[in-house]
Amino acid sequence: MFRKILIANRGEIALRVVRACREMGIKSVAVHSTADSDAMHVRMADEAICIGPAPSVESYLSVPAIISACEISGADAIHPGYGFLSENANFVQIVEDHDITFIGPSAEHIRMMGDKITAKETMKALGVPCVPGSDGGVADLDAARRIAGEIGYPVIIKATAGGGGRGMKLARDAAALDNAFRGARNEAKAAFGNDEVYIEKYLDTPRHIEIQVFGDGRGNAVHLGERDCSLQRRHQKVLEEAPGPAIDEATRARIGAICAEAVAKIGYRGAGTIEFLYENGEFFFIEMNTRLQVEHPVTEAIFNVDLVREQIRVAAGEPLSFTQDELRITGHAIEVRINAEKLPNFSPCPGLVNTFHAPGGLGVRMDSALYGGYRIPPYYDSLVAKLIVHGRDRPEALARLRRALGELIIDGIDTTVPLFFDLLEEHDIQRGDYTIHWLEKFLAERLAG
Amino acid sequence: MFRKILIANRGEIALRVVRACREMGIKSVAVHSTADSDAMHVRMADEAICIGPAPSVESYLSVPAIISACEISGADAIHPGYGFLSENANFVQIVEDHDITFIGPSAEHIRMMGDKITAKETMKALGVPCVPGSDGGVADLDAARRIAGEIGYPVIIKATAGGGGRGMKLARDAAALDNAFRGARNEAKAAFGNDEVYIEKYLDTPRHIEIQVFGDGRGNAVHLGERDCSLQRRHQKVLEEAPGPAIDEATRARIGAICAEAVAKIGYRGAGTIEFLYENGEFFFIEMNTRLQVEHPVTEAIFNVDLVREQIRVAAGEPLSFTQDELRITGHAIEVRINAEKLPNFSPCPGLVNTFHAPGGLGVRMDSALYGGYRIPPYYDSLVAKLIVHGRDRPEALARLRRALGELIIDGIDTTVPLFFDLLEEHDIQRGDYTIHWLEKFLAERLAG
Amino acid sequence: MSKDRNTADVAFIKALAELLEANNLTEIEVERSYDENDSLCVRVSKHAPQPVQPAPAASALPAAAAPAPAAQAAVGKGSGDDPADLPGAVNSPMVGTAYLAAEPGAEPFVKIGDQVSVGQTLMIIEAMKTMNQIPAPHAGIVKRILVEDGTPVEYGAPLMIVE
Amino acid sequence: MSKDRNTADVAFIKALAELLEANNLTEIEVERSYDENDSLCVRVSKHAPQPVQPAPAASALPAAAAPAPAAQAAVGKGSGDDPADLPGAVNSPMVGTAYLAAEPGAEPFVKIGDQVSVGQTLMIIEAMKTMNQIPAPHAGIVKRILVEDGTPVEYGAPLMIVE
Repeated sequence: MFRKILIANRGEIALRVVRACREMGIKSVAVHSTADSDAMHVRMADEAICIGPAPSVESYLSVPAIISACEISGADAIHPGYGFLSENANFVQIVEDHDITFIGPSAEHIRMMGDKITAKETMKALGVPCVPGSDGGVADLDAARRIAGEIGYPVIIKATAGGGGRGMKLARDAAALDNAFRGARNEAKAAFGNDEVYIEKYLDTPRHIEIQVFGDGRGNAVHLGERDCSLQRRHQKVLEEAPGPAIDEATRARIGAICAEAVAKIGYRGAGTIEFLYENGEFFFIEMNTRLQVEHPVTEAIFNVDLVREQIRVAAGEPLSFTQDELRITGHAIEVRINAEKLPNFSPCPGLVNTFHAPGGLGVRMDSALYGGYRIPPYYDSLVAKLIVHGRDRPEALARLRRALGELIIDGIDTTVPLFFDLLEEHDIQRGDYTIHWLEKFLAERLAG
Repeated sequence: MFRKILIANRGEIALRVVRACREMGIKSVAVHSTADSDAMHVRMADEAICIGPAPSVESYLSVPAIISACEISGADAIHPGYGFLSENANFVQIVEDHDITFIGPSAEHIRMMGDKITAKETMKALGVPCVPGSDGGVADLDAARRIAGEIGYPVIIKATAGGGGRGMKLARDAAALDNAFRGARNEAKAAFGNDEVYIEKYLDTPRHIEIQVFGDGRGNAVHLGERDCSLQRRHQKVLEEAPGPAIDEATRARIGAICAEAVAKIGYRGAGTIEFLYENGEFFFIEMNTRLQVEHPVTEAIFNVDLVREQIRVAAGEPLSFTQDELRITGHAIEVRINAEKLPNFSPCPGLVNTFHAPGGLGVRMDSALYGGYRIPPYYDSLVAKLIVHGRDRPEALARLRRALGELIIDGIDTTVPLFFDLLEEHDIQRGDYTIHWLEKFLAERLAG
Repeated sequence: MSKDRNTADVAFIKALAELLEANNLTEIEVERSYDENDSLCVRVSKHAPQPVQPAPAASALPAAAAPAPAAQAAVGKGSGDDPADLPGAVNSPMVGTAYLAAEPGAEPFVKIGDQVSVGQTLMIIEAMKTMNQIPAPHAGIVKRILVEDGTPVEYGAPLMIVE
Repeated sequence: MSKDRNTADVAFIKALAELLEANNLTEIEVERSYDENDSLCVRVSKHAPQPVQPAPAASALPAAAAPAPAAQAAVGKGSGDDPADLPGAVNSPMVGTAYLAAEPGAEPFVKIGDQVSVGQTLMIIEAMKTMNQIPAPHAGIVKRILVEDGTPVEYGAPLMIVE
């Protein structure tokens, strides 16, 4: 096992890793920018090293600074957390070249999943369901008709060279296809000088469902069910839960097994998340995240496992500490992301936290690097706390969430807490009836009203 | 279901009940003495009523004040917490005479278990194993020999009229019986003017094992396994855990079934705890507590149930929300009682808490009525926080306990936290190898050393 | 002359400041009379950047916690400057329901402006179906009656001002 | 006359303000009677630049949390009055290992008392197997060398004082 782990991150996730290290008897090294000298992860770690000035690019994203910090502290492994360098294959390569263990998958797997096209091709070959489409340019209207008929309406026609919504047309049925196809080509030609288009199945009201997987790097892997992360604003997850309200046991077992087999086959090592759009009982692969997710605690809650401990064990060459059979779901868990942002516009709101009081009692977990008297620096992202509740069932978890939010005190700055009180009043949320469009629509209506 | 519950208690347990009420959508009424105007339970409850001056006997123990508070607030039920009036049968009778529901068992059952002799006779008749003995005075040495032979050595001979250790003699074997019997009679005669003595089996190195039971008041009951509460100082529990390190699944199932059947047979309602001494695989009944225990959270952790919610449900006439089959143990939980006491003498240490920072992260629960700036009044007991950790197994729970204790900040007063760091260093604690005498011996040795 | 004095004073105060610093004090206060019309008072202080728990803590908690104020008000205890602290206040010795007259419709025990003697019944507080007479703890004039007939009162709540 | 006094008073208050600053005080209060109809009351105070973290919290947190100070010290950053803030300080532009000479056993780049010119190499910091020359940011005399040969330095850690 490692003697000392350097944590190449900050905030609550750095603290999360420090906690796991503590419990495993491994020394931890915090790195930090000059803006984070007073940060909780710095205070809690066994050692702390200032690696650069406030801007991330010169500190938390600086590969030389982090490798140097590793060398001078004598750390034998690096935990990257999420974000920053966690999915940077070049960084992983450099880490390994310095004979330091990277706590995560191989550079090769990170690279593979970092490229959207390679990722999709790999997953498709591994039997993971992907969004059906033309697999490349569609020559003419006849081909378009044939392909659309095969994959089923609605379909979307997109410019191969495109982006930003230009050269993109929706066809809800065969009657609409001709116009959509011609329109997309014309727009593509005008916008990109290239009229090649491709066709994909269009999903109207999907959910964002992701499967947590774990591989030992030697061909064994398990899945830990799904998380429903459909509640998003501008592609940022806001509230996540597990199990997914729309997923039953058979569905979970089926897609879980596909995902576990896929990552086993490629010899994947460590934690990973395979993200899907889910509609009408079907899963469509979006991407794979080759790291710990922000929302991993909901999975930890319902399976009573420590995913960071497991990451560290597997990186040190130990086998998985659980088999698929031992992984049983108990109850329901919900996480809310509390950001230092002012509603209704979610404008960042750094500053001094006068008082911080965490909620307590049964089924409440708080992951936060806040403390009373801490000044949130303006340089980094606005996530300041994750509140995770666990109950026997979904209604109990929702009631507990409301109760815990009522106890939480973050005084001095604005946070997104009021949003969650509002969400808890919504019938759709209470019934778990939402898609990836629900939150944006809700927020737009509230702004309009 | 109740509309409004009055909580006839203070401190962390009052807060515990407020939290359950919140999650169930029931209004809560805090009562408090003048010394507790700023207490957390007062701040958190929906309503608060001052019922008397600082001394408990004129406030938290004042039946008229509490009944009046119930009447003026319109509460339809009273939760007594633990301690104070929670096991006062007369109070329960008065509450019910005022058409208020007492959240707990009937006055009759409280009275039955409140009297040690009746309790033992009842339990014996219900098939619960008790300390074997002579069941009354032993006429002469021959009778003493016969009885001691039946129950097995060592035995202890006690004055029927006795108390305080006088007229009490231990006989480790048959050879020692004659002297012990005569000595006990002589001492009894001299001390109490009555030489009648009785004989009981003597337990050298027992553990304190208690079984959590729950009845619906209509003849159904379940058990929720055991807690090992052997670590005690002056009969005050200091650290509790579940499952018990010395109890295996078969033993749990056997004693649990006996306890559940016993309380089912008498139609017991609500939460109860049957306390045993446990030695060499045998259980010996001590007493039954007809209320929630301080250490109930360890049971909540491993069964993922909310015992206070269950108490409220059952008191409102609802059935138990779980069957015996549904109650499955997940992992291991430990609670430590953090008292405002100065080591090594455990002298009470009330005062101003400048900073309070609760530990967070996976598997950590904090039940505490502390907050930064709170002044602990000197009038009540010194328990100020309960830290409960839950892990996949006992080693993980122990590691998590150490980690969480390291994060906890209660600045301004002395607490018993350092004791727990010391305990965690002990091999016996690490291996779960301790009896009811272990802690006293450990403390005596440390004071001597 | 004033100039000279100023210089002397500054030197004196400087000495005090250095004393403060050298001895790790937080405050020195001096009153000095040089003669009848010539005196000097100086306070030199240096605060550790600590003492106080920031006020927001105290105020933040109840605000974020519970809608207690309404409930508090309902049981007859006003906020603000507490009449219970006024001289002449008669505070409730128990929690219960206050009655200003012996029975509904009857004359109240006392009215504002009444002269009352020690031990005279001011009102009744019902607790657990028992009517408890509240006697005047001291003689005086009834200046204010702070509870309404039939309303609940907490322990220690101010009932009347008798001065 | 009033003009004169004003001038004198302003000078007096200015002196107090300077005293406050020089002695790190937070407050000076003076009442001065020059004669019966001539008196002056002054209070000069200076509050911490921001609503400071209450000291108990600040001190309680690291104490309860982690034995970080040792680690901090090990990577070459002293506590107390920080040399990094001194005029003439040369602070480390990166995290790495400091070397005072080009190779083991060689003469150090500079010694205490040396006159250095802008751009002259003061030491080397190794980061990721790369030797980075640290140039003097300004000319002057090397007053102090704050790191030992072969020891780790953090970003921003003071390396030398060149004045």
